[in-house]
Amino acid sequence: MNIFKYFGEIFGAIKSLWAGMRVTGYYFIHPGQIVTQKYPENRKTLKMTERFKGEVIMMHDENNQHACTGCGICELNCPNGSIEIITDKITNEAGKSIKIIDKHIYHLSMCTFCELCIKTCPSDAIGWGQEYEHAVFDRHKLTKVLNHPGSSLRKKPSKEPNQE
Amino acid sequence: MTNDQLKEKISEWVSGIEFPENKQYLEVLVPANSLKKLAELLHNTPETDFDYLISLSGVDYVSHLAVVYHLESTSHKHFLVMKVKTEDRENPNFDTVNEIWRTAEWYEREVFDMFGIKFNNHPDLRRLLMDDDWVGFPLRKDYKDEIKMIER
Amino acid sequence: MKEVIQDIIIRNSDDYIINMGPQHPSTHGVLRLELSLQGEKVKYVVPHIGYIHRGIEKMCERDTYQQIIHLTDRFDYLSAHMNNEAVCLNVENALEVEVPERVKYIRTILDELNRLASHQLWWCAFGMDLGALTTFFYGLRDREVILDIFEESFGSRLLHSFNTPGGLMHDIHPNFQKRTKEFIKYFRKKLPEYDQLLSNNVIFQMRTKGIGYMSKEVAISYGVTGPSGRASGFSCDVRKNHPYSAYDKVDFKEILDTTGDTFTRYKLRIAEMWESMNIIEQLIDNIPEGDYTAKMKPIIKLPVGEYYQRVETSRGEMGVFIISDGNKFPVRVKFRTPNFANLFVLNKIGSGNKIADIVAISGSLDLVIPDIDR
Amino acid sequence: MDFNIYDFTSFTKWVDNALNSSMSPLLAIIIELIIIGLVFLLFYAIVGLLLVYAERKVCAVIQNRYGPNRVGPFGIFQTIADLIKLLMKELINIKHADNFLFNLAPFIVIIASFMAIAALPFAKGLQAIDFNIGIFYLFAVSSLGVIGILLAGWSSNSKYSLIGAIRSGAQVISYELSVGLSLLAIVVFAGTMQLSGIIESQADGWWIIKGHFPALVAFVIFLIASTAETNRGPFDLAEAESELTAGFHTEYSGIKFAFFFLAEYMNMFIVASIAATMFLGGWMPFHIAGWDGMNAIMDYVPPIVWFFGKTIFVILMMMWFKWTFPRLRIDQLLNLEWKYLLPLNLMNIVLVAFIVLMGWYIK
Repeated sequence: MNIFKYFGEIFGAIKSLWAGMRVTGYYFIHPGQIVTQKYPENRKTLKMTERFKGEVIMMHDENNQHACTGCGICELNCPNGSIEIITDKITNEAGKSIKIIDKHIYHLSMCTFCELCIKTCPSDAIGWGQEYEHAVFDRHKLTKVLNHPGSSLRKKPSKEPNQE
Repeated sequence: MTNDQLKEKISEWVSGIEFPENKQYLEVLVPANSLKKLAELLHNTPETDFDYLISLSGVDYVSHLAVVYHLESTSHKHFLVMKVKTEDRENPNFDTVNEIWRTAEWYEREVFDMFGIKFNNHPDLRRLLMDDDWVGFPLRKDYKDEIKMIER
Repeated sequence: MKEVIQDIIIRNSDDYIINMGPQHPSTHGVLRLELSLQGEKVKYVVPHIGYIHRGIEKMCERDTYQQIIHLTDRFDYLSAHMNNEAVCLNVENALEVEVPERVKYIRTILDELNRLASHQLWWCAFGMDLGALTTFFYGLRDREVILDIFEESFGSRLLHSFNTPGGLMHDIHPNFQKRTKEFIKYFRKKLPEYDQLLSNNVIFQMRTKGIGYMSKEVAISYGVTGPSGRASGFSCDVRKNHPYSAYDKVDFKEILDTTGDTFTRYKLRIAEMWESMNIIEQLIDNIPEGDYTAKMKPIIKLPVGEYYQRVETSRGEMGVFIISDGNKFPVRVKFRTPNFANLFVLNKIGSGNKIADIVAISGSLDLVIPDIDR
Repeated sequence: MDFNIYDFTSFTKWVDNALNSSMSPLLAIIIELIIIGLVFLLFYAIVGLLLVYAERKVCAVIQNRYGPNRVGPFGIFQTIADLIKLLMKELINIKHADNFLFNLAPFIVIIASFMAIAALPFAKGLQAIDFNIGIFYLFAVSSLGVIGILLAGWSSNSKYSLIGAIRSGAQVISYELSVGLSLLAIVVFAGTMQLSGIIESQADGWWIIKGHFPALVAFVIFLIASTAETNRGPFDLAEAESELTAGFHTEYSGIKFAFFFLAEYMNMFIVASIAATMFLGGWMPFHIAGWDGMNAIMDYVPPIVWFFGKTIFVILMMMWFKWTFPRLRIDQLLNLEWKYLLPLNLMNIVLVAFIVLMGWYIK
């Protein structure tokens, strides 16, 4: 074996090792480069983006009214069966029997966040919530009823008077 | 080679070949007994040179079971869909092509696992994805599992 | 007559067998490798798969085409966007729908961003397989920037079912272009560090050079695609050979090498990261205005027939084979996933090496186990 | 009592006299042994805990992380919490394992590292026993631990453990040579094997400066070889995490695992302090012959600070190695030793002998 090649190899090796050590050494003496976030402490400042898929929620306005008509399209479109809609029949003031939702049940544990329910909802009643802390001790708590108790269907702004 | 030339070539080699209609690619329906012969010829002839088996899938058409081979030539860049089918649901079997395209070994094991199609002369025909003691062939249309499958 | 490539495993009762996995730090998931040892030397490797088999192909038979999309995320979770795209392109081609140009551009950019993120995670995991634990954190640090961009536009970081037959779920976020450009600028500075830390390191080169040699014939015969196949000289880049989306509008080169050892597979992926950044830079400023989705019927029914579509994911060629009988549910959906074929070659290129090399080789094949088991 | 932070000789003499004057010499010796044993036990535990904490913090900063920061300010009680956790964990007994050897192995490992502390000179006069072959003793004792590792691997009836243990055996046996030969260079320079003598010989400058090139080569080789001997850093093949899950201690749990863990860090401390003693002058302050003013300033810093400062420097070097480099393969590890380190070392010894003969080192 060529003696120069032998020592050349050793010096080449030391040089390449030193290049690696420079990288790690640089970060060692620059603690300002730390990118970790301290999670529970920064909870107040932690803002999710507006499109963040935390969970499916039903939007309610200040009168505790929602837009869900109970048509069941979201239930049909859900690939995992994580939405169940229980409807009820009531008679309204005009004496007509109409269908309203009783419970919009959402199984968070089965949801894969594919967004098909929200995308296909004809009345834009459901949307994404920003909640990201979903851990619970009991899995039954992951089954949620989306319509708030006592809520009712929002009346559509009627278009008939304008037409007439 | 263009599709027409391929058609001509293939029908020269093997008799009883059908060319079903396919919008995208040239499709060949091979009789089961000449599958191996055609596969070898396709792979070894320099003009065709189908050296790359992209995918091998089993299909249950209810009326019959089939195996679909998607082939491509890395040198000529032409594409061929080779299909072989059997109506025997109890004991379907075809010749293996794993010596021609090595990647077929696992694909054939998967097809055996899912459809129960046996491949003659396969070196290691065991279940691949399911447990060894699994009963039934899950991807067949007549497979029923009341507990694990949700019907829609 | 071409030469016959064979690797025959002969089992003896007195083999010294160790099982690597299903729970093992270096198999990146639930893969079991049955290794037969002779001292430190490995006589043969038998991979056992199926530990995370979820029957997605069966599930697809009861799903509509829109519903299939979210299942494809779960194969190769690191190239979720490409998997989605494979199904979408297949459905669009079958229906002969013309997708808006804007969608094509955005899809291409997202493909490449996803490829970058995937290669970064592969880089950190590969370093960790070889014992350089620091690489893991550097890779994840840079990947986080991409994931933040994804989160802003898609709402999720990893499994974003952002594609839908005909287009996209939403338009991209207004900040998307700006942040992507910032990321490219940032990552162009950080990528040379990867080389200094790992690629040029003499120990790393000793560990990977000349290990796990795969010839071009073996790569083709075993169907090894993606960077692993291209490192052996198998020109299998679907982006170049069968361009889809906006790949025919960008100028990029398919990176090929013929050495075919573990180090080449490594180098090729690093080179692909540079190339991906080039592609993104060409497209990011030229996204045309327009709709983010084509007009589609709410219930998609494919015409009767059989359709096959290939895309290039970060690990190789992904194929979707759909058989339709005109109904809203497909008769059969077969996914040709790249890692399935890539894993099978492990015995061929791995046997005869040391245990530590098996870890290096399987790391260089960049295996994602859910992609194998489907 | 005459307590002096710069010289512990009078303090230890005073303790000895006080004990001897109040009881029989035999009893005094026994009590002295017990005191030293307890002090070292405490020292061992504290150093072990601090090193675990230091390693976690150092690697965290290298990796752009914070590291432990939950238990106590800056997470300083993290290792104590870990220790409590390990103490309370179940000791799992392995079926078909050789139970006696399985339980014995962690003790051998920990005793081997414990014995080495006895000869370490922490400061002037602060040394439990000053052998006239001190360096030989340290070298011999620090390599005993491999017996424990071999036993652990063999007795746990696990294939991963066995492979790890055999690797460790091959590794330690070959790297012993390099450690010994690189220390020999300093022994040749100093002309004595007594640790106090070696330190005294560095009163006018440390050997790494006085011995210039060959001493530097010996230092680098010692760093590499001792990292390998302690199964650390790029040489942690015995517990190669990504290959053998945890190597020889795969099957251990609870306090028995903690023993291995503690012994690993203690071994690191011991080799670092040997390096500090032999190459960097031990507790001897930084002196340059002739520069009396500066030497006097340096003397103001207590020797014990010098000793720990140098040791921590070497430990930091070893941590830096570990968190930068990928792991070697077993054959490359042996190649490195037999093809590179050993020939270089032998050449270096010849060079040292020549330099000492001609008196070409810096006086």
